[in-house]
Amino acid sequence: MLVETRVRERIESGKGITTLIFEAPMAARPGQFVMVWIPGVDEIPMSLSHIGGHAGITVKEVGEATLALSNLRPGDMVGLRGPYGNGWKLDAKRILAVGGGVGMAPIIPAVEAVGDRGRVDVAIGARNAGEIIFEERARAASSDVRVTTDDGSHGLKGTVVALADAMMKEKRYDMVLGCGPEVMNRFLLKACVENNVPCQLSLERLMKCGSGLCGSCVIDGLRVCADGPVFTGEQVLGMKEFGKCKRDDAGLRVKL
Amino acid sequence: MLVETRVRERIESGKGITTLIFEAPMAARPGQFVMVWIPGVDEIPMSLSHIGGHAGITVKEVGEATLALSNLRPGDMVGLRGPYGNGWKLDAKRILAVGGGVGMAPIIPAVEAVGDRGRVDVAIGARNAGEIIFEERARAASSDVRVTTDDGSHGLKGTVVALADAMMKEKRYDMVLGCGPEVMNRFLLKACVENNVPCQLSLERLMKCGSGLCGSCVIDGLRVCADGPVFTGEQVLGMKEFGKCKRDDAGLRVKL
Amino acid sequence: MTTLEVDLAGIRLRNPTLLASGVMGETGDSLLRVAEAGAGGLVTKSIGLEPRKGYPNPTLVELPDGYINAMGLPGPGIEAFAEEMEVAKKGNVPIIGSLFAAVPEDFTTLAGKMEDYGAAAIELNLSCPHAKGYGMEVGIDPEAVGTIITSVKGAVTIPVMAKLTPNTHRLLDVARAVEAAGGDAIVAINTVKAMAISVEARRPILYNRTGGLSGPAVKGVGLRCVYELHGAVKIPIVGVGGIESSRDVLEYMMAGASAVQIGSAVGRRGLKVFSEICHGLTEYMIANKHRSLKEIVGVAHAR
Amino acid sequence: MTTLEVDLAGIRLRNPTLLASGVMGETGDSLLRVAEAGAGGLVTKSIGLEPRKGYPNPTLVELPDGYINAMGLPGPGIEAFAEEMEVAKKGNVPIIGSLFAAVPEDFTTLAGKMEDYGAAAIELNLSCPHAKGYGMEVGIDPEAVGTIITSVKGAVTIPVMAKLTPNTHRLLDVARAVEAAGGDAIVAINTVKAMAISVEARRPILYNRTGGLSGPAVKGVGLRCVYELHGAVKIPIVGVGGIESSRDVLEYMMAGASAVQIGSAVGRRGLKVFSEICHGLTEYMIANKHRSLKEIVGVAHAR
Ligand SMILES: Cc1cc2nc3c(=O)[nH]c(=O)nc-3n(C[C@H](O)[C@H](O)[C@H](O)COP(=O)(O)OP(=O)(O)OC[C@H]3O[C@@H](n4cnc5c(N)ncnc54)[C@H](O)[C@@H]3O)c2cc1C
Ligand SMILES: Cc1cc2nc3c(=O)[nH]c(=O)nc-3n(C[C@H](O)[C@H](O)[C@H](O)COP(=O)(O)OP(=O)(O)OC[C@H]3O[C@@H](n4cnc5c(N)ncnc54)[C@H](O)[C@@H]3O)c2cc1C
Ligand SMILES: Cc1cc2nc3c(=O)[nH]c(=O)nc-3n(C[C@H](O)[C@H](O)[C@H](O)COP(=O)(O)O)c2cc1C
Ligand SMILES: Cc1cc2nc3c(=O)[nH]c(=O)nc-3n(C[C@H](O)[C@H](O)[C@H](O)COP(=O)(O)O)c2cc1C
Ligand code: FES
Ligand code: FES
Repeated sequence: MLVETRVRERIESGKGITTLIFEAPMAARPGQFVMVWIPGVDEIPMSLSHIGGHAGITVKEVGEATLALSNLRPGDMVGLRGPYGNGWKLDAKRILAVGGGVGMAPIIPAVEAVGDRGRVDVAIGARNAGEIIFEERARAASSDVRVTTDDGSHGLKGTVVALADAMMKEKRYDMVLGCGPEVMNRFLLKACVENNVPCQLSLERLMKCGSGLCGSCVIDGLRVCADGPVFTGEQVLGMKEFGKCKRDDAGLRVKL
Repeated sequence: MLVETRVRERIESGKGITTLIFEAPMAARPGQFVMVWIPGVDEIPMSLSHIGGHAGITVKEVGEATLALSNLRPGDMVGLRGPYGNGWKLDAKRILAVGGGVGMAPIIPAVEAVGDRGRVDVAIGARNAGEIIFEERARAASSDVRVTTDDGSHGLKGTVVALADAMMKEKRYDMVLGCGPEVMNRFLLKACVENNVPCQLSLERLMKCGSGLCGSCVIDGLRVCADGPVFTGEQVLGMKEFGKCKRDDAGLRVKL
Repeated sequence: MTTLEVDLAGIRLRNPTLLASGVMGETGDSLLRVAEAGAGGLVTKSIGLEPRKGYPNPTLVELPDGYINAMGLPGPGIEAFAEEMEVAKKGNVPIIGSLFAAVPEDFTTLAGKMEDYGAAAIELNLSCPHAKGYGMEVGIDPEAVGTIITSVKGAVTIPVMAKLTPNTHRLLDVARAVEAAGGDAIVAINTVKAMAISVEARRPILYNRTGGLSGPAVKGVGLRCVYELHGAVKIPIVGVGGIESSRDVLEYMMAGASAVQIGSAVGRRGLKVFSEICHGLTEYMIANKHRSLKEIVGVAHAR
Repeated sequence: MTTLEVDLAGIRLRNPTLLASGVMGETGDSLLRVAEAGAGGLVTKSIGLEPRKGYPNPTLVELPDGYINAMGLPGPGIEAFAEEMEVAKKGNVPIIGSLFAAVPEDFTTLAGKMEDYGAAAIELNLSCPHAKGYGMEVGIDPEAVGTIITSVKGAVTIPVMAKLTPNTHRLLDVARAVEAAGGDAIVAINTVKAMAISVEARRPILYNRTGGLSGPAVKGVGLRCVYELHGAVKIPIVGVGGIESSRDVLEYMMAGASAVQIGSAVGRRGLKVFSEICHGLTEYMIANKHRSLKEIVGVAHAR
């Protein structure tokens, strides 16, 4: 059901990364997403970076729709439908949450939902300092938050996967949550397998209906919108298409 | 919404008066009714004489549909929709419930719902002993149950309105509930006015939709199905058509 | 002060919510009650030449999101309807006389009487999906419809509206024929032809087997018809189908409706639906600084 | 043992529930998954000659009782669909290739390829309400439909089914044309043309403005069409529209459907809908001592 709502607050969370808080509330589980309609432009999937009281999303400018979203101002109207998808399972005892760039958007509500600073550690990575988001929210909810940037402009220099790998070797975790570009997810999965830690990864594919009908978002036979976006490491290991190819608007295979 | 159900129990409650208990439960207020579909025959309104656990109705044979209903046997199928209508208001302190013939059907759940033997008295009337129904249920729920028949074959000889009038003169009531043939309702209303006791009367008119749409059941502008079937004495006093005329299938006025 | 007044083919309505035909529209007193409940105008039950009993029960199926009905056009006939009109007129809102017939001459006769009784306009039911020989059986043929409109227009001085069916791919052709023949407004939609089956009884539930679907289930269909009609004809459009809230009314008006009708919601929401909708409309107008509802009619067509 | 097996125009289905076209039907893996979830057969997304992106988003509106969609027939085109069929066939259930085209020759080309790919039957989409030049724009004309069926029948040896639209008063004429031209089955219904409007945005929500209504909202319309079709043609009928439970399937079969398709429920109820329905059907057959579902097809027509 489409909820017509307005932008209540606009926060520049990083370079080219904008958080929009809406008037409408949204009861959702961490890791779920909404389809965001920008009238006259497009309707695209966005993870909920804020849930409960007011729905919020955090958008990185990559094309026409994300640019239009980023340029919205308080009072501007959007349509939201959802929440869709399964969300994270958070019942593990010691969790490591790993977010790459705007991949922190679905990660941060999970970190906050754990509700115990000692039970969840966070590894945040991005290309540079400007693209590190939600570090403070993470520090408020976790007692071990570490940051990397590709260029070393903030935190450690290196990739977030290398950081996560080191943390897995240093401490004992029984679950890793990961979200970022597919290449990051791929290496994170590899590291988890090597360290023998189960993981959940939030994946992305082209979405049209968002409701499990059209099949445009499938990876192998699994619909990212309805069967995901969060998949277990085992599920992802079984995916022939993961890290290799995706489908375009016509359903044709495109190399990643 | 149509509930397809089956007859669970068939009880001969009186001469030409049959109670059918159905498999389906029905959460309803006393005084509400259902539309009963007898496949291949008709769909007619019937007060709920039993509510809660299993829905039950009590039907008097007067024509084709009531005959078909009366002949149903356990296992036979009917469709029920409802409950419809407003039901009785039972918040008065001392209630006199007056049922004429099968008019006891919507009265008896009200008597039972009062839940205090001392708060509700019952006057039951019919043409003869065979048509007196629910006397035992009434005695179980009220400490003052009196009976009249036109021919004196059971209880006092006389009309139930005369009995109710006498009871109103003998005791103090602050509400009368009445249901019976329209002529009985008319005289009962008169008696209540004379004795200065407020009343509620359950009325009948030809029903098609049962849902407040078609307008076939109107008395003046009031829909018996949606605005009634229970009306206050004041409402009934304001009705030009009450006791005088009704509408036929074509909406034409017919004298009563 | 905010006003909800609208003009519909020259008729001034205190608000855009009309009672739809077939709902509480058979007797004068019930029409009067709907006026008192706040409706901006009343459409009568579709009236024919003779009294008709309609179909035996079941005539209505209740669904989670609407109804399927096959009443079979019961009604007292045009002669007896005179006294009902007398009573209904006390409501002091315009009354639109809905009529059904099989041939142009009968429509003409009926329309003349309705005008005599004081109807503010005529609505021709060219769209009932379940009465043999009437309604949609004539309403899908642009030529036949044109002839009916021409005849009726020749017989009365009040506006003549045509109520059309969505059960055809020729809706716009029929509407253009109405406009070309001088019709004053299009009313859309009547019910969508449908059916309900009882698994236990192994038979259709309605006596007439098929009936017409109404209520929220058909709102999207009505909106689509009104939107398409707005692009196809210049005469005003009255939107009907699944309206239960002020938001529904706004959607219909944005799609192109100058006024709306409300049927099933009278059963599903009760008579208070008229005043609740008007309240919501007023709030919307104040919040959006509109002086007249006319300002929003058809705005969904702009790009 | 109770069996849910049915025969549809010579195709044996392990149960009467087919996946409807357009839902999870664009890729081989997703079709395979629906087979694994328990569907008796699979209908592919409607495939055309060339790859098509479909319409930009929004392409779907969610309603309490259904969806309105205007995907715009996206798809990889018939050439690229070969590899998807290879994968889908691993599900070991019959695959019905749905096709869309504007002219008979293109339908013929497409059907020939689908047969080569191993489709058990062809379903001609003569009914999509929202793709310009395709679907219902050709599917409302009995003559044009007859020509298409004749051509396709001449080009393939597998059964050819025609999927028809409820958005016309000529449904039965079109169905009779299908039968006369040698068509093997009728599939009904495709979606009902509809629209949704956003009051805040003051515009239609769908990019394409209009779309097709599906889900429980249209069940009564689908039942009516199947019931009427059963009285009009002798070839088997496949019922589609709003099916979410075994009771819905029974209603469709009693109305005259030999098999059914399930679309929206995959979104609303999840893939488990196939196995849940089959479970319910088995229970019904045991309780009512049926040996074959054939025994209930059309029973609602008896009086
Ligand atoms: C479940 C889910 C949750 C998401 N959450 C967020 C979020 O919280 N914040 C955020 O900024 N983005 C998120 N995205 C990605 C976002 O939806 C896309 O970036 C957006 O659709 C791009 O639209 P556009 O018109 O701006 O770019 P386009 O012009 O469509 O494309 C620009 C570039 O982005 C790529 N792209 C387009 N769509 C997608 C897609 N769905 N997935 C991956 N790459 C795509 C294109 O290939 C191209 O390289 C999410 C995607 C999914 C599926
Ligand atoms: C709200 C309501 C509750 C009712 N509750 C009961 C009940 O609990 N038990 C019961 O036995 N009956 C009840 N009735 C009356 C019952 O519905 C009718 O007796 C029945 O519809 C008659 O149908 P028939 O085909 O058997 O008779 P018909 O052949 O239709 O008519 C036989 C006779 O009954 C009269 N009649 C028909 N319909 C009605 C009607 N709706 N109201 C009054 N008279 C009618 C006819 O004028 C005729 O004289 C109720 C009616 C209403 C409106
Ligand atoms: C019980 C019932 C009776 C109706 N009778 C008529 C009628 O006599 N003439 C007519 O033109 N439309 C009739 N209709 C159709 C309504 O006027 C209206 O077009 C339709 O129900 C859609 O609007 P809604 O969804 O608000 O009900 C009837 C509808 C219902 C539910
Ligand atoms: C998202 C979506 C896409 C569809 N695409 C097609 C299609 O490509 N071809 C077709 O014949 N029908 C298509 N349909 C119609 C369905 O096959 C089906 O006829 C209709 O949705 C009614 O069934 P349902 O209520 O079970 O969904 C589509 C329906 C939906 C919801
Ligand atoms: S976006 Fe349509 S199935 Fe996932
Ligand atoms: S029976 Fe239809 S309004 Fe009461």
